[in-house]
Amino acid sequence: MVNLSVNLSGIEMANPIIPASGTFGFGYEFAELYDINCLGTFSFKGTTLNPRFGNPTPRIAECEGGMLNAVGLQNPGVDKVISEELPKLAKVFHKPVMANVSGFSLEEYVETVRKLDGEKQIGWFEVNISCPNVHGGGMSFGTSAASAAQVTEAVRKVTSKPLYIKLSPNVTDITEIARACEASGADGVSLINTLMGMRIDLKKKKPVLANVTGGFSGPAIMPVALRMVYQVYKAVNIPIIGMGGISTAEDVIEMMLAGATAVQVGAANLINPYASRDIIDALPAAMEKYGIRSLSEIIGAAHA
Amino acid sequence: MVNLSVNLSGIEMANPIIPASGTFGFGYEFAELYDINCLGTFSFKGTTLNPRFGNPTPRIAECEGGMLNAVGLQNPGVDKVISEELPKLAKVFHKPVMANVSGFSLEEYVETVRKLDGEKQIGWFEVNISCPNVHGGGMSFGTSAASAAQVTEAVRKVTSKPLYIKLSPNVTDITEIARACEASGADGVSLINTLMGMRIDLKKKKPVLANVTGGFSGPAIMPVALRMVYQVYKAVNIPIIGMGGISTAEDVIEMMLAGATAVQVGAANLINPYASRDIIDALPAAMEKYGIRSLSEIIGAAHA
Amino acid sequence: MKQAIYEITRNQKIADHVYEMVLRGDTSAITAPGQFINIQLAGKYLRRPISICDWSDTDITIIYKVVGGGTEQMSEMHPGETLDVLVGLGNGYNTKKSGDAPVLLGGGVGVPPMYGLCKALRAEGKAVKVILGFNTASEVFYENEFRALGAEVTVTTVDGSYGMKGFVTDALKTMEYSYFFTCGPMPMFRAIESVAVTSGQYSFEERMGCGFGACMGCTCKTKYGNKRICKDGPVLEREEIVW
Amino acid sequence: MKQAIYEITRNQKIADHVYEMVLRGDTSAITAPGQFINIQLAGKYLRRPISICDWSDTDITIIYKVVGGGTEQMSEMHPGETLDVLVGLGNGYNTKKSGDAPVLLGGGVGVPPMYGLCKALRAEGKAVKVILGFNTASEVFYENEFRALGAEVTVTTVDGSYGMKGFVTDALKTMEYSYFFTCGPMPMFRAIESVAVTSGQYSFEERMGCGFGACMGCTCKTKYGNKRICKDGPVLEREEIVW
Repeated sequence: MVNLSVNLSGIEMANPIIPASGTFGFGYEFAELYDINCLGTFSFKGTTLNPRFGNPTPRIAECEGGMLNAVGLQNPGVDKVISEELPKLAKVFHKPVMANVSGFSLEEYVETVRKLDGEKQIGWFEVNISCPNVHGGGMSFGTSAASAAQVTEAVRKVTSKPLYIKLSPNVTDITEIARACEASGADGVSLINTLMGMRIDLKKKKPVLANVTGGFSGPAIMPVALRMVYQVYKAVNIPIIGMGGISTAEDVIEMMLAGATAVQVGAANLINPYASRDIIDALPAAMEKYGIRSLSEIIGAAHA
Repeated sequence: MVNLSVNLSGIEMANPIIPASGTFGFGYEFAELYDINCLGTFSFKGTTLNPRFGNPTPRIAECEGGMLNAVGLQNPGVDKVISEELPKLAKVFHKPVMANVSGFSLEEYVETVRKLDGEKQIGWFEVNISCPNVHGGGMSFGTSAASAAQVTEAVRKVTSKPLYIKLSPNVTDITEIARACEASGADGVSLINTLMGMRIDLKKKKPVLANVTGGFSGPAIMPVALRMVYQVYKAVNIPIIGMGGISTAEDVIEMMLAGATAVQVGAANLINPYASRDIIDALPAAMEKYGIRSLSEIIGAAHA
Repeated sequence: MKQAIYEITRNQKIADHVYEMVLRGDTSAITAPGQFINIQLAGKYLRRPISICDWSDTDITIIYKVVGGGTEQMSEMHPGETLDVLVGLGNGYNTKKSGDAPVLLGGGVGVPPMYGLCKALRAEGKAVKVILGFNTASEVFYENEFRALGAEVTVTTVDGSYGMKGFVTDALKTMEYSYFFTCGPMPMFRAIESVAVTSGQYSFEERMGCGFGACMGCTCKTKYGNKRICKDGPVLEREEIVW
Repeated sequence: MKQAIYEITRNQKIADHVYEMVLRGDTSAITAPGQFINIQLAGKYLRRPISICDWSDTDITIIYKVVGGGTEQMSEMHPGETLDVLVGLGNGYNTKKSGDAPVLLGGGVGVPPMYGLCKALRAEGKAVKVILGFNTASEVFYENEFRALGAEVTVTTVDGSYGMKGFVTDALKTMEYSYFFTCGPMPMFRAIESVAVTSGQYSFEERMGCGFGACMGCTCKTKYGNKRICKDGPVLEREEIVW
């Protein structure tokens, strides 16, 4: 028997599979399709202080091995998340959930986390300082070590739950930013958010996305994600949630070898709604194929 | 009749297609397969002051929609390039060639360009400050605006030929670096060099590449390349050579709409040795399909 | 919604650039005309959403136009080959509000969902008028299929090469009807909106990520809040639409 | 080198995880045994280099082992399907230096190129000894095919389940020979290097980018300078190799 469990900042997870924020809503859509309690956990839709419509459409473009999205943090706002989404989720998901939070100012990050902190369903915070699809906030916090540290420090003060900072890959040196988060009290980092990309419509001779640029996800970005997880693993002593194109059980193993304690599955859920469950189901056979008895033993093993 | 010609810093090219440095050697290997005079030009193998063996093998890994390479600037050194490679090339290629130059110090860049500057075959210089596969040089010049400016300024003094600086995508803000090159005398910029990526061998539980990380090229990186060319086009007034995953005539059009005056075809040459020729052959039909009479008219048209 | 493997039992050209494909497999997830399916294609990352034209207990009929690499790939497939498909997506049309004499307006590849809808309305005993709009004669399809359902069919072509010359709205203006249902391009929708004299339902198109409500890629604003075209749509009622 | 489309006329399992495939098409670019072909597969970015086992005016025979996704995909292809292939890559073996009684040592998937080489040497009238090394009986293939060429064949298996128990070098030590040719894994090469008493040629394997000398992805150092395994190799002479 192989052992899939991992411990993420003190919370035991049956397996390291976490559907990524923005690809799994608040879970209940997927709960109609399968019992989502098979998941390690999931990271819910990026939540901001106020309700947001997001960007105009088209918000989606296709590319080789992946897709671009420019949803722009559409969400009902933290109050409705607490009053409507979390109660609906409670009926179908009985594990700690990961709360993904975004903001446009330090104060907004702090206030949103403070409001969510009392919710017993929430096991971890994942603070997104790397959304490439919003202007005047979002990614700009994630592109300098100083501002990443500021957000981490401020949010740290209002929650004692495990705090993960979600990092942008669109930077010269992601290890510098990860170290700043660690030094400012983060319990871990999650990476990578999407690469910033674009497509142009040849017929219209205009960008496909109304937002011009979008976040690039899918299997195509996995080599960049693996490289960054590998680099950050060398640079910090806090756990890493690895993500970026993971679509198979083999991808999970590769990402954990690079240094991830747990992994997020993003775009794959959109292409195959059962992807996260399928990956969990496929893990034991893949582990046996590669001689792995316990997933937690391979974290960072490629560094040896 | 459609018009494929473009003018790149005063030199008229029959078409905008340029096989990228490191994927076309010094041309004569490909000249055995087809008449390479059909090309706009090509950028020859990255040349350094001294001969280099490059990195240990494995130097190649595969990934979704592309490949990683960590060749590490293997080349015979500038003296042999002048005494052996260029004469061999002269027999099979009768157009100005683009000289790709790398270095590990300011002095090396300057000395290599100075030695090549007298060669009449050379039409343009493409100074690579973005090779991700060498240590203590290469990419480190390309990740800060200050050092990019230094290299540009120093090389500018020893050549009056059109000078292009090849930029790294592994940066937070590529427009800042492009502007620094422009301000320091570059005639143009070429982008993007490869994204830095890695793969791990699940059987060996070690990085696939001996160099650990490698440069990621192929269709998978095109959305990132398009985004950066689009951004740089807005930021500078010098021409851009666009590259990153271009494999079809449609890709060429998309890259030119983003702002490229000419394009480089890289990894595609390795998968299909006739790729650059095939793209040139396919351009007229693609142009007609999208109502384009002259390629030079669509440069940056997606910005309108 | 169900995900399953479907076998192609038919795939043939029925008009310029337009193909009819029949897929054999589980159709139990289809609950209303106007729903769509989402097809995975080799080498393409995103699935291709295609509206359902007709369905039985064992088969789904779709009609698609070759507009890009994905649909071109579909057009080259052969009976016996299989496809991974998500079936029963979207809300579909609500026939309950149709009144006794609804009119259906389909434009180009907006025609196919009108067929399943027409069938459903005829089964409910409604007198159905159908207006099918195309650019030119070579693009016309399914006129006889609609007549076989007992509908009163008018075909319009922009260039007048077949049927009535003009747009679907030119035909609509001459008719009496209790309600309308439509699917087609946005300029057609705007024209209908300006001349229609009853309530009705529009089926919208948008670039989608998942097609089942997860990614928020296709959200639009309505008078009653944000709606996901893929899940809360594609059919919206006239009264809720923000133009 | 030539690039062309080849039709699969045969693709069948001949040992555990090992398949023989015959490709019909232009073979004029093949100039020596030990060369390889580079196969494009749907959904894989890099081509798959596979050594040529045998060829005629119209056909190329390759033997491949399923070791990953690419070769697994190949194993699922059927006669009648086609492949885009670069043919006639690499230098191949130089038979001129063989002397009268060369020995050929193939290990596992290093066996196939020995077949075409054996054929060429036999055509030149040489007395050829062949040692084929496998792990176990179920992996053995082509023993009879080599015998049919008139070679003296020894099969070794590591576990002794077929033929002589041990490694190819255990057989080699017992033989007289004028020269050796080999293809197989690195540990086998090192073992041969330590016991071989004549000159010889080794065929190396390396991860390749292009397979035709453009990318410098597979360069190795030799006593006479850098060589590209794909273009200047894969066959190197014993005297030039840097171990």
